[in-house]
Amino acid sequence: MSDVKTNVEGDVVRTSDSGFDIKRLGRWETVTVFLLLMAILYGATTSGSDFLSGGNLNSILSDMSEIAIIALPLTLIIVAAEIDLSVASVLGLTSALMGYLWNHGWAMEMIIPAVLVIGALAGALNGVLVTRLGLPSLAVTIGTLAMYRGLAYVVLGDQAVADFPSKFTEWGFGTFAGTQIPNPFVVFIVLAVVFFVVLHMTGIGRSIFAMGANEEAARFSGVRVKRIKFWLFVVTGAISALAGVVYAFRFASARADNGAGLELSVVAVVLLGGVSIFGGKGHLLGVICAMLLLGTLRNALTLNDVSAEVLTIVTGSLLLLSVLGPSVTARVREALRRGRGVDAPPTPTTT
Amino acid sequence: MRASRNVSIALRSGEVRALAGENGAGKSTIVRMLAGVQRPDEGDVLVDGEVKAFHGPADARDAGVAVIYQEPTLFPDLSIAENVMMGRHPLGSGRRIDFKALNRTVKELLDRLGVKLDPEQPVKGLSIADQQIVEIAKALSFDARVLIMDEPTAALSGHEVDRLFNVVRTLKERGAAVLFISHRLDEIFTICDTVTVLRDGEVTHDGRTAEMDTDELVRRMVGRELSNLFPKVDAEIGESVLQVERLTREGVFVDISFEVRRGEIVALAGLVGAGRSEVARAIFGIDKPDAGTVTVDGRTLKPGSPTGAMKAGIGLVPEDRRQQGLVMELSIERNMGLTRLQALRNKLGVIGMGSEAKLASDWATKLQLKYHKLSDPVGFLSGGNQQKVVLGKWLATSPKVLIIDEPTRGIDVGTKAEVHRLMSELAGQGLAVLMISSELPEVLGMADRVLVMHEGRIARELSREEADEENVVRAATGQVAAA
Amino acid sequence: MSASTQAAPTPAAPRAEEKTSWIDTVVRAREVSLIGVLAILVIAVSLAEPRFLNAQNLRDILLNVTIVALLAVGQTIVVVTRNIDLSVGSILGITAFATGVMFADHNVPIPLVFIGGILFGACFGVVNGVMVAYARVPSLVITLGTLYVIRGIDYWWASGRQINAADMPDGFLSLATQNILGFPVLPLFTIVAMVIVGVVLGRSRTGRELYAIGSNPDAAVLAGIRVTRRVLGAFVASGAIAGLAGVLYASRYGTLDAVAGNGIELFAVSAVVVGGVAIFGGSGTVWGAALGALLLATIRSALVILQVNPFWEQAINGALLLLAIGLDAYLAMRLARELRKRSSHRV
Amino acid sequence: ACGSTKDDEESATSTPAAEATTEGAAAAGGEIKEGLKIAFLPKQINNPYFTISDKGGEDAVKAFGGEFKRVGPSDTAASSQVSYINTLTTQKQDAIVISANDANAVVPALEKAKAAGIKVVTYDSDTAPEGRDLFINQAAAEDLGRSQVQLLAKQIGPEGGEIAILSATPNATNQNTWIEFMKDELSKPEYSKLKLVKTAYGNDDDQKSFEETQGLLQAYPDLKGIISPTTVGIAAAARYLQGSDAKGKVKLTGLGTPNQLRDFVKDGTIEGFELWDPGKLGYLAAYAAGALASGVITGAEGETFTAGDLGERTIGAKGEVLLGPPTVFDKANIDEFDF
Ligand SMILES: Nc1ncnc2c1ncn2[C@@H]1O[C@H](COP(=O)(O)OP(=O)(O)OP(=O)(O)O)[C@@H](O)[C@H]1O
Ligand SMILES: Nc1ncnc2c1ncn2[C@@H]1O[C@H](COP(=O)(O)OP(=O)(O)OP(=O)(O)O)[C@@H](O)[C@H]1O
Ligand SMILES: [Mg+2]
Ligand SMILES: [Mg+2]
Repeated sequence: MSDVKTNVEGDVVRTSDSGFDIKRLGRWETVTVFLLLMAILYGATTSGSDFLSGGNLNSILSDMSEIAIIALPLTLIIVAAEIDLSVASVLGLTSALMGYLWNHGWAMEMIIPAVLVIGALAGALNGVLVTRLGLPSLAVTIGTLAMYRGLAYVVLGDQAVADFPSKFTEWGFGTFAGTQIPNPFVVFIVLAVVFFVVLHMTGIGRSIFAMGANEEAARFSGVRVKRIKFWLFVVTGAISALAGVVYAFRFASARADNGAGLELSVVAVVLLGGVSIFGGKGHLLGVICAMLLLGTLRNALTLNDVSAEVLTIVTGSLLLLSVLGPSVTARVREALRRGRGVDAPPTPTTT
Repeated sequence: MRASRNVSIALRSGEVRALAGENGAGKSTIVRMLAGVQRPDEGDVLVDGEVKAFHGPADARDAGVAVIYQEPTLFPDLSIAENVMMGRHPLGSGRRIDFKALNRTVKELLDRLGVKLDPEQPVKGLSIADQQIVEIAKALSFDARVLIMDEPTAALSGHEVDRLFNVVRTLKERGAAVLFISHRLDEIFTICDTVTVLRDGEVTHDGRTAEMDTDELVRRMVGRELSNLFPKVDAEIGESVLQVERLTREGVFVDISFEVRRGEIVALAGLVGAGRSEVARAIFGIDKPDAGTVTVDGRTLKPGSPTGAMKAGIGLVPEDRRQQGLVMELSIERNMGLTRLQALRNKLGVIGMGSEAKLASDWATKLQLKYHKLSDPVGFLSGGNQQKVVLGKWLATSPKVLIIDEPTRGIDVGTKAEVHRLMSELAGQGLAVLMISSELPEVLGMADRVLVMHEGRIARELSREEADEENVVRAATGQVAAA
Repeated sequence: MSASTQAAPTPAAPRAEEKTSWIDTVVRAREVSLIGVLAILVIAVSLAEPRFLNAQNLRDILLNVTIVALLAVGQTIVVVTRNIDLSVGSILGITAFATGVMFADHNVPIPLVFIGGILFGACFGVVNGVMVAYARVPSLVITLGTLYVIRGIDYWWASGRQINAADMPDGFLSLATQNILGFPVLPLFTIVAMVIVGVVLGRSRTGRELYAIGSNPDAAVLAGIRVTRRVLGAFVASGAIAGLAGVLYASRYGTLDAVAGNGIELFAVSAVVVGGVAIFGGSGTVWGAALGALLLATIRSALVILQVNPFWEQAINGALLLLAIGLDAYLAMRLARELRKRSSHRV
Repeated sequence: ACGSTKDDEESATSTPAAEATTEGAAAAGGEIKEGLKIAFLPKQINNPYFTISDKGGEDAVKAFGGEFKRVGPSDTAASSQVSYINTLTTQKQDAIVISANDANAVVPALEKAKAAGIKVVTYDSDTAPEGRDLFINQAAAEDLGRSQVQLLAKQIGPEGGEIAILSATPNATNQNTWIEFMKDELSKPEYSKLKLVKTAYGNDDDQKSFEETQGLLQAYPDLKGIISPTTVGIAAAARYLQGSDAKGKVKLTGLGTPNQLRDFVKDGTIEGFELWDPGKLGYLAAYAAGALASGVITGAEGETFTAGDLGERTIGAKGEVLLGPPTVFDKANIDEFDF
């Protein structure tokens, strides 16, 4: 004789990180902003005048230029639940091409558009493989990561091209109209506005969030998933190429190994900005804060002669914090809310 | 907000108890608590009189409670056999899994259910119906003392339901206690001895099914008199809007040709697996057909382009709400806005502040949506209310043709009636409606014309007058040559 | 009566059987096709350059693949659970250095060094696992983070120190050079690890549960699988294997500083991908992963022996990786269409 | 071609060099000041070679009572040094002693530093002249390049044969210049029997270098000798040869540190290799920096300064100071060195 009785007062599970929850996102942004202020405070107090000097501000910003620029399109890609690890290699390839074309007597005014197109094509290849063949972008871009870097060496081999016209290189490390803002960073600011509008205020942006969260449902709502994804990769390629140009000018040098390994820092910045690696969640402001945070912190630490290895550790820890922070606080709140620790519904962990 | 309050349910061995209630009444929530997935804030679950604190599904299972959840919970990459016996594989020498034995056991189970499925076949690519069957096999494999089924029949068609009921009866004879949830009231009366009615998380009635009839049950669930379940008003039928010609997709359906006129509701009936959803998908451009054309108002659509179909004025309310209908993580308003992105742009080309919220709240009121905040993830809503959001987001596009696949799958009588009223209203306003449904009463009650599909072909076309249960069933089971 | 019919033959039946037979071939096909590609490659290259087949070269290929293949095996455990471990390169690096330190500063006996190395690696695995499994955060981010942190700790610890072959016992170094019946010793470690993991994943309940978790995490919870514990376990295993790889690295390359194994995680992941382990979990085998590693290593060695311009090597490597996964996807697509056409005979 | 092309750059580039020479005119004298802030910025902070050389630098700075400090990236990427240069500039160091990862990438930053009154000395690996005041040259690139060929030729013997080069990264400035001179040396009639078949790149990565060596031996079965002008490369190559049956048959020489290669020299894998004393290099660089920062010298050709134990040193053409000829290490002398 089996007999099951229930007498229950059930409260509904609120999956704490379900959905594009403004409040929670806001929370994480405020955290990054807070951390940023902390970093500045730290820098200011430990090495005051040096840190606050205009020249230093300048070097903070210019150090981040390429990372910041590439982080913009990559944010969109990751919100769309894809990833592009080949960005740094595209950067390398394009600056190598600049050197090559320059050596072959091209005019810089011709070279720049040319390499931007090449970058777009590189992105297009990623896009085709991901959208047409339906390959996982992680795998694809690991492949192109190797291939584009390889092509950079094919193009320029062991040469370093360093005789770019001074009017360009001077722009590269010059500052904007008397301010201490480096020219490359101005490029970033302009792009940032554009990308912000696109991601957060237009239909394309809405579609990107939707397909990031549930591609099939987006398709059933008439969102041109494949097309948008394809163009996201193209844009990312082109912007990475732009970053390549900036890089070549900023360092007055084109080499096949330009920007090697940069991709990890860029991904780190985007994720640190609170963008979900599963797609469908994120905010560009968060990413920008994260970028400034990373730059400021690294600078403040180097000013205090903290060694490179510790910097690596700091970068990593920040990244861990960026995901642990929200999740842990959420679960603590959950536990407090319902006196007895209830297992919150599992959030799938995906690659 | 509470999903269920102070509920007491007693399951006696050898008894099948129905748990009835509107969408969002709290049925699934109770199931989740009985299954140990969700911990009640107060109260306990007692098995054989003693209090059991379930810390997880495993505990519930060990206490002899087997559960079929509302949504299939299967492992697509693994074989049917492994899905059924996960974590309980028979072990051979050296604690290694004995796959032969595994497949044998599961084969027997499936035979008991009378379905011909290969245990070694991966669950990937099974139809919703077959997935549901695997779920049932899994629950049965426990020889549980308590079997809880949350809308197991939602995706099943007649004969599969009958098989399921036979199994339930044998279990019942063996002294198991069964809790059965369904929105198909006739099923409740067919299989259940007692019924607990739930409204807004509270028990409003607890009695024997023998002592009540459908109307009373409905009244207790909805809390009000419910007029006609199929309020079909005859709209005057206009010129043809949607023409489908010789549409073919190898292996799924073959030259499907029909038309739908203004103000007309055409039903696509047939057995699960007949390929009706696939026809819908092909018309809307989700899948590219191998041959044939779709024409709306004389404009032939570019195959395989949902955007094109939308522009032409087609809307599709898909069969699988959670996967295809909605982006569960996004808010109600974002989901509503998704089909109107172009229209929501202001002159600057950006989406104006709150324009989505406005759109959403308009439709929410029109459809009497039960919601907390429009900025809540749509996943917080119960099945029925989710369906309303899907309807809303398509009606917002003011389509010429609306394709609705399983309009009331997993939706309670109250909402069902509303949805039906809405459909005939829309038809009345000159909308052409193509309805796919596995529920015969719905088909007969709502359709002006019935197209019956059998194994990928249109077996027969029936006018409202000729359409009766027998004709449809015979056509659906291939007992008539294509008309 | 609610729905539309009485007893009727379910259309599923015939379809179902065809599906099975096909699916089976696909599943098996993966390893088979890898072996095929490998064979073609070897034949083609040795026709162009017979020396490719000489004992020394084959032994070298085996030795080169040893470490990446080992990492790939570990990576497979994690990837089937729908996770990824990018920190293996750093774990390998720091363990390799630890190995050096154990010999150079404390002259620990060789067997203990192996145990020590594995445990050392496992510790980092625990760190990853706890964060991923308990805090329930994406492993890609977590292990990207630990990739930095562990490497940083490594730099910090080594701080410019280099441990040379001279500081390590010959018995240990000779593992990399000696052969048993003409077969190099080092790869044996990988093979043993591969077989163990292979059997566990394929034929044990725990193993199958890992696949289940990767296939549908939510369902895994409902099925009463101890997801947290299993995922944690997977990361510990991957860490331990990376640790073992670190020890082997030390014995093979002799010179140890903080950059050992930098970026090797990408090779491991590539191998896994080429080996047909689904990045989104739920399917794939260690055999595939190991074959993938072997294929990539053979390609690299072929490029060298065919005297390809070094500047071209990397580009070709990348292109081939793309080709591999592209071809695989293409075949899968073709097969899906086949399936449909097949079932159409029924219609 | 429209706009700015390479051709119309040629003319422009010459100008900075011109200034460089003119400013040198004002000769100065005197002693190195106390308490100078001198910062060392190696290619890679955790590269053993630089650990040694910068140790030398530290000793020197202590000797003339300055403040020593050592910062640097942990990767060899061209750009990563720049942010360090910027911070050092911000910190208003008196002199920066740098070994450049990229001869050009660091120049703009260094020019900023110089503009801020900071003296810049390069060691081990030079930058473009406008980037620095002095370059401390471990050994004239020419000597190094040629002497390594001579060394190998001697080991291989008159009958000659195929040889290969195992370099660092394809972009390593000094390796590439040395290799140029090697090729030039090889073109001489007396080496007509030596045939350079391939230049492989081990990227100063132990594993890569090891496998590249492997590749060389597989691809060129009758290879007679390998030159590896990088400490990482030669060690890896030696270890591979030691384990393979090519040991002793294939001669190996190049640049390496005695501690690294002692065993290989003793067991005959390597007959002889060469290197300067990195410690002395750092030592000299530090003194040069001190002298510059105290205005003892300006960096003009012909000026002299005393570099502690190394005694009087003179600034040569193009602002270079030479450390002296490299030492050749072999069985006979290797035990006399410890670095
Ligand atoms: N994760 C959640 N967060 C917040 N509210 C929820 C959540 N899940 C369910 N609810 C709410 O709890 C109530 C009960 O939900 P439940 O799924 O039990 O209803 P139901 O009776 O199963 O409905 P249906 O018949 O459609 O399945 C509904 O109002 C629903 O909106
Ligand atoms: N029993 C089955 N076994 C295997 N595959 C099936 C089965 N039933 C359906 N399918 C797959 O799904 C396709 C159509 O099934 P589906 O159930 O979507 O059709 P339907 O008529 O829309 O049924 P419903 O809409 O009631 O689910 C078939 O062509 C087949 O690919
Ligand atoms: Mg429910
Ligand atoms: Mg269907």
